[in-house]
Amino acid sequence: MTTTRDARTSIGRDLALDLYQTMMTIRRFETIAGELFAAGRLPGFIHLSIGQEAVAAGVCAALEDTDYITTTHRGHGHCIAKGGRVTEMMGELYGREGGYALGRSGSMHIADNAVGILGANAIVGGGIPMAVGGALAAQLAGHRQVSVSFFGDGAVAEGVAHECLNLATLWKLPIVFVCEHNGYAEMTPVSTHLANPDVTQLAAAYGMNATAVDGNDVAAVLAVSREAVARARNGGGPSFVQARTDRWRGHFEGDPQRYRPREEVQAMTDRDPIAAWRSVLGAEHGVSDDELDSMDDRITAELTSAVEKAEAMPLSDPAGLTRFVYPEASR
Amino acid sequence: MTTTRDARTSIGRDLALDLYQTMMTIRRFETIAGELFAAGRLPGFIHLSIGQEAVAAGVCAALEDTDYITTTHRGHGHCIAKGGRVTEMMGELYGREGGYALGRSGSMHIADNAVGILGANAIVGGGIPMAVGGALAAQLAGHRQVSVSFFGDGAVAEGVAHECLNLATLWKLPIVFVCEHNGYAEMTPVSTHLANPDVTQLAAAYGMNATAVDGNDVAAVLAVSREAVARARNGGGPSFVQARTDRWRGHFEGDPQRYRPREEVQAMTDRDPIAAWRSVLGAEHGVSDDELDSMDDRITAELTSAVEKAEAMPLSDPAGLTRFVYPEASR
Amino acid sequence: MTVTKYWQAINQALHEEMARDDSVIVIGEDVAAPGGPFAATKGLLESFGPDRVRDTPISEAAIVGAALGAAMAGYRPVVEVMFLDFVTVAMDQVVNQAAKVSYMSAGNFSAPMVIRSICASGRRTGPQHAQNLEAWLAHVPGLKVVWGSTPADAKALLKAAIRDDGPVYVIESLAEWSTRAEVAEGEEIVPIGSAAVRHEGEDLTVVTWGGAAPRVATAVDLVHDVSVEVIDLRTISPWDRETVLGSVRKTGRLLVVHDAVVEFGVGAEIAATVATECFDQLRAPVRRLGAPYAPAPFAPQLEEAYLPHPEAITREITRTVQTVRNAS
Amino acid sequence: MTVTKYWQAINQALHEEMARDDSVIVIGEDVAAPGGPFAATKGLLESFGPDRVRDTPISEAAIVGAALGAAMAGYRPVVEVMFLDFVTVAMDQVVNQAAKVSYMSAGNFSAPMVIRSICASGRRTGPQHAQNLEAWLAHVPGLKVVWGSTPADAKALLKAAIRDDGPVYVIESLAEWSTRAEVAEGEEIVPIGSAAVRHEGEDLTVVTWGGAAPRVATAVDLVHDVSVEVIDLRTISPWDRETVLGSVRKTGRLLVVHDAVVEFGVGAEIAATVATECFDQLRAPVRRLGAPYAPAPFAPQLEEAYLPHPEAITREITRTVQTVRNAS
Ligand SMILES: Cc1ncc(C[n+]2csc(CCOP(=O)(O)OP(=O)(O)O)c2C)c(N)n1
Ligand SMILES: Cc1ncc(C[n+]2csc(CCOP(=O)(O)OP(=O)(O)O)c2C)c(N)n1
Ligand SMILES: [Mg+2]
Ligand SMILES: [Mg+2]
Repeated sequence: MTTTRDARTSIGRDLALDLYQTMMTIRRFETIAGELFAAGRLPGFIHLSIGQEAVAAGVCAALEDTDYITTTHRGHGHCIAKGGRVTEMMGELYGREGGYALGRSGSMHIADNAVGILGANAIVGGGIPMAVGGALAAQLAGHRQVSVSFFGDGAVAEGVAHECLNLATLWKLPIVFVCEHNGYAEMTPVSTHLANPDVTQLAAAYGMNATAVDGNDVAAVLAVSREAVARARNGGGPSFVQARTDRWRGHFEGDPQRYRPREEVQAMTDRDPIAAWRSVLGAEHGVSDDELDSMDDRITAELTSAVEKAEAMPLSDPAGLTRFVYPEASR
Repeated sequence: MTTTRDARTSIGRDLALDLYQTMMTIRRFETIAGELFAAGRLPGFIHLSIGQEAVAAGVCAALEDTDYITTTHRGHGHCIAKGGRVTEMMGELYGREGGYALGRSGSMHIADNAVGILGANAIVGGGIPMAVGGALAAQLAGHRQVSVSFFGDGAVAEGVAHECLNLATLWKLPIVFVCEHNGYAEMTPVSTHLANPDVTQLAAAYGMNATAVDGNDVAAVLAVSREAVARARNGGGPSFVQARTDRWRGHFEGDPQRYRPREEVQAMTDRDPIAAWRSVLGAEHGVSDDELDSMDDRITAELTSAVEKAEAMPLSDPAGLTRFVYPEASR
Repeated sequence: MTVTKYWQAINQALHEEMARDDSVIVIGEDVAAPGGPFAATKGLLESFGPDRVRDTPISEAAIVGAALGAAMAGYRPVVEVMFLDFVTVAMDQVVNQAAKVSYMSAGNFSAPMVIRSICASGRRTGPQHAQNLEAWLAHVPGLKVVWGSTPADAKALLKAAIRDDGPVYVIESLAEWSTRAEVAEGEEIVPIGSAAVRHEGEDLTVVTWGGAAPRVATAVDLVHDVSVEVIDLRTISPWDRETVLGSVRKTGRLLVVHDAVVEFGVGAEIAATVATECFDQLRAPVRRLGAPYAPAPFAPQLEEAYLPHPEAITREITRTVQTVRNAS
Repeated sequence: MTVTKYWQAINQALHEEMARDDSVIVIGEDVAAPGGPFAATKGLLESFGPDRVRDTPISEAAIVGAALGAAMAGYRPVVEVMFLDFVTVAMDQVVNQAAKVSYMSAGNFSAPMVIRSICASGRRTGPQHAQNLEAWLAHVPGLKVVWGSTPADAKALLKAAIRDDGPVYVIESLAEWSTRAEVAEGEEIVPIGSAAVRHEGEDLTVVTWGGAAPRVATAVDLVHDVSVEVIDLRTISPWDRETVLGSVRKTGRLLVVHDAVVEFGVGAEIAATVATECFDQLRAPVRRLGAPYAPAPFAPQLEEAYLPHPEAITREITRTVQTVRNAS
């Protein structure tokens, strides 16, 4: 494991603030989404990644706009960190015409070609091969782009994940597999769903570099990601990053969480990646609480505005129900 | 790796002869089937395991009739070694009413409840979960039965194989995964289809005992199988056996094998598991060549008779085409 | 008879069958300790213990296949594949393996197993969680497919499925999850293959099932000038041809209503069969109403427009009855 | 025009499209060094190199998904899923992912990719290698499905599929693998969605495709007293409604012949549509001929009885034409 101290030293003040901003944007976006959902304003199911923000922020800080990611049902954070636009995201959560997918797809299917988000995915493991394909395209094009697939510990039990580890290693593809290991697959703890909860051992068996990192330490995540991304860009093939982190909320909003004691969640908040990073910003970069508070306020304002814009968007138009079933224009 | 010498000492003369008989029955069965196929007497495709007989014989010698196996498109050997009846098998290859499945299924789907053959399978990897289910039933029933799944190196790239390794380890199921590693998936060499050709490393990562063995050494195969089977029977959970062996023939009969040099196959015959065991029988058990030759003759006679019986069987009756789509009787 | 919610009826069926028959086991994601992602398996772990009620990894292919192997070896597994959309990762095990075991072994083995999945149409779950894939399953010889639209049927069909000696796919409607209705305690079994006539009528036969059935019921209540016979198929394969054909022979008109995409849906089989078998009795063209040719959309106003809603159904009923045969 | 075998026509299409467009890549099991399990990809590796032509592990879900990702990122992958039966292990990637990418992203992404599979009906490959699963694929919005029954169509449809901007499933008949016929060199493209009228006639329209088409042709040659119009669908989804409906409006009779199991097969969609749209013109009930409700059997005499053979087709043609409408 990369130690936090090593990791931090390579992070300047601006980047440190960026990481904070990303994490806080995710936190606020999801907190607001959770409130809206509880208030009955968002349809369907939503899955929040509150507590896991350091993984999204740390990994994506190592990426360029032209790099690809795929993510999961719990993907808001990754999309925000990769440059997804919060207004269109919010619009999509609302199911509005101004949403990313004109309301067709909802929270679990955010995609944005402009910033390399190949898509969130509602099928566990379903997005991993797509990321492999992004990496294949990058390799073929010689663009030195990198592809990242985010998935959970639960997804490791889906066979397709292993097919992808094998294929990516065989073809030396520029990909980083990021297992966001929060110890749960829905309501089932990892001890019940993975025979070996240390997924790096499974990945390493294919012959790829596999590293475990504290997923609540954004500097550490960034450090391992940079290493993995550099390896990929330089033709060194795939890497695997296991980021142990915490899902503070239920599997979906509304999940009564009878399967775990309240204290478990309490203990998680003591490992809050954002609070920890706030201290680092203060202690190592001399960022004042005031500065951070006003950044928080700006973020809140931006998200409040996103919500307002989303609420003002027209409802998705049923007249367009069958648009885009087939692609409309040729490339 | 268990050394051959250790392995051999635990094998008495009768068992040694049994192993020979099993291997030779497989060899002759398949040689005859290959000839019949070349002569246009067998429909469809057939896949021969000539060269791989020691795996089937060695593993199944460690099993009881009540134990389960599943196997693959290349499964004649496993079925014979597990006690499948050669006449019904031959009848099935012919597509006759007296075949195991009344001609419905052909070479790739031999099954026999009486001796625990849950089935050969034409879908790569498709039989592995079924073997897991056999092991689950055994565990539930407390019968101390063991389930064995035979599959190839190619099947290791199918995701479902990994799902099964994880599940079996989690549930401590009485199962032995036997990877018959002949270095090819159809026409594709293992270097092109597995990132890590040593599959024991993949299996061990789940936390199960995984052993590589010389799959052309029947004594060695028996020894590791006995160990694995004993572990399973005693509640010790799953094991993985990788048996390196050689596919002497093409992927299917008629495969022109342009993808490999003739010398490669030549070299394989120098590692003939049957010839090697014949020497052991002579040197260590004092079995004479005459004795073995007459055993060979008896085997040939039995198989010739199986072919005659199969040829005499009526063609499958189209009137029964839709029988058994649903099970006919309740259990 | 007690008033029971749809999910509770399912839960009762599982409790009763597990109590009745030791060989029934339940496996799936979150089915044991959490009591099911939507509570359908609540209390089973407590009642029947961790051997017979097992939480699994997210490995649908392996768990369906493991259920199959256990079924071949004498058990009666009920495996949950949470949402019907997820069967796509286990399709080989369902179709190539479980459905064919009896046939491929000429009856030497059978696969008395049940696969349960939720269809979440109408719950705003989006394109990968709201597919109505019953047509695929019905096209597979050897696989029976049932879908109860009421608590009583959900229970009775599940019990029948568990007792069937072959593989049965049981679909359940998330949209009906909390619907309450009278459900028999104990031994009510709906034989697989028998439809229910929900409403008798003379002018038109409406055939429906699953998620669309409650909306058809609403629609029929809104229609006053047409005498509608409503048939809830309940079993999609093998479907109850006698009941449907008998009804259309009487009414002379057929409308099939389902939530799946119209094209190549189950409605096509029913409409085509009726068109052939009732050719001389048909007074109007067979009609089908279902989802348009598009994935299931997420937004409420889109999903409302996507699924056949009561107004669309009444409109189609009227339209079908008003069509008159032109000279031929 | 040169006389070319079916598999060579496929091979030519791949060669020509790869030469024409650098973004076309080919991946699959045994497709590169071995030149394809049945030679369809012969010479591609030599001509276009190991980057663009890749042998894969036996990981259908991963390779279909990888093709999808590459398509989204600007390539035009052609991925081979050897036998159609094997799509069952990649169904999620085909259906939930590739088919929905355009819709789910409201056109922000598209998936210009081709999946090729052999259907081995009639080649004695048994229950897990001889399924006709086109009905499943056709039921998936966003996925186009084509199946050429002649060398020329196999080639032209594959070329059209490669140039299509969405995912196209291309099915190929192993039973026709060595059939020879005239094939255009170069730019012959069959537009997706256009059927071919193989034989003009007045009394009856026979709609067929894929593996059944050659047997229908044989059957029609045996029929002398009936004037049969034969339509080879070529594209199963979206199917050519105009051509079929136009023909039935003329003939007044429809028989659909396919190799898939009749129940819930593609024939149901065509028969149901015709029954609705041509209600006033139909002189006889729509009929369907296909495999009985059973998995594909192995033994030659069983498979012969299972698939619609020419005698059964002629019998059904006669039967359809002889049916007269009773008073209604
Ligand atoms: C193929 C499939 N099976 C099951 C589900 C239902 N499901 C959604 S999320 C989830 C748990 C995923 O766990 P993990 O991968 O650890 O991600 P996390 O939710 O913890 O972020 C499950 C089982 C699904 N969406 N797709
Ligand atoms: C799901 C699936 N994909 C592909 C095939 C085609 N196929 C049949 S055997 C085979 C190679 C299997 O290799 P391996 O597992 O090593 O077994 P071997 O033939 O060497 O015994 C392939 C690709 C198949 N039958 N099923
Ligand atoms: Mg998790
Ligand atoms: Mg092999």
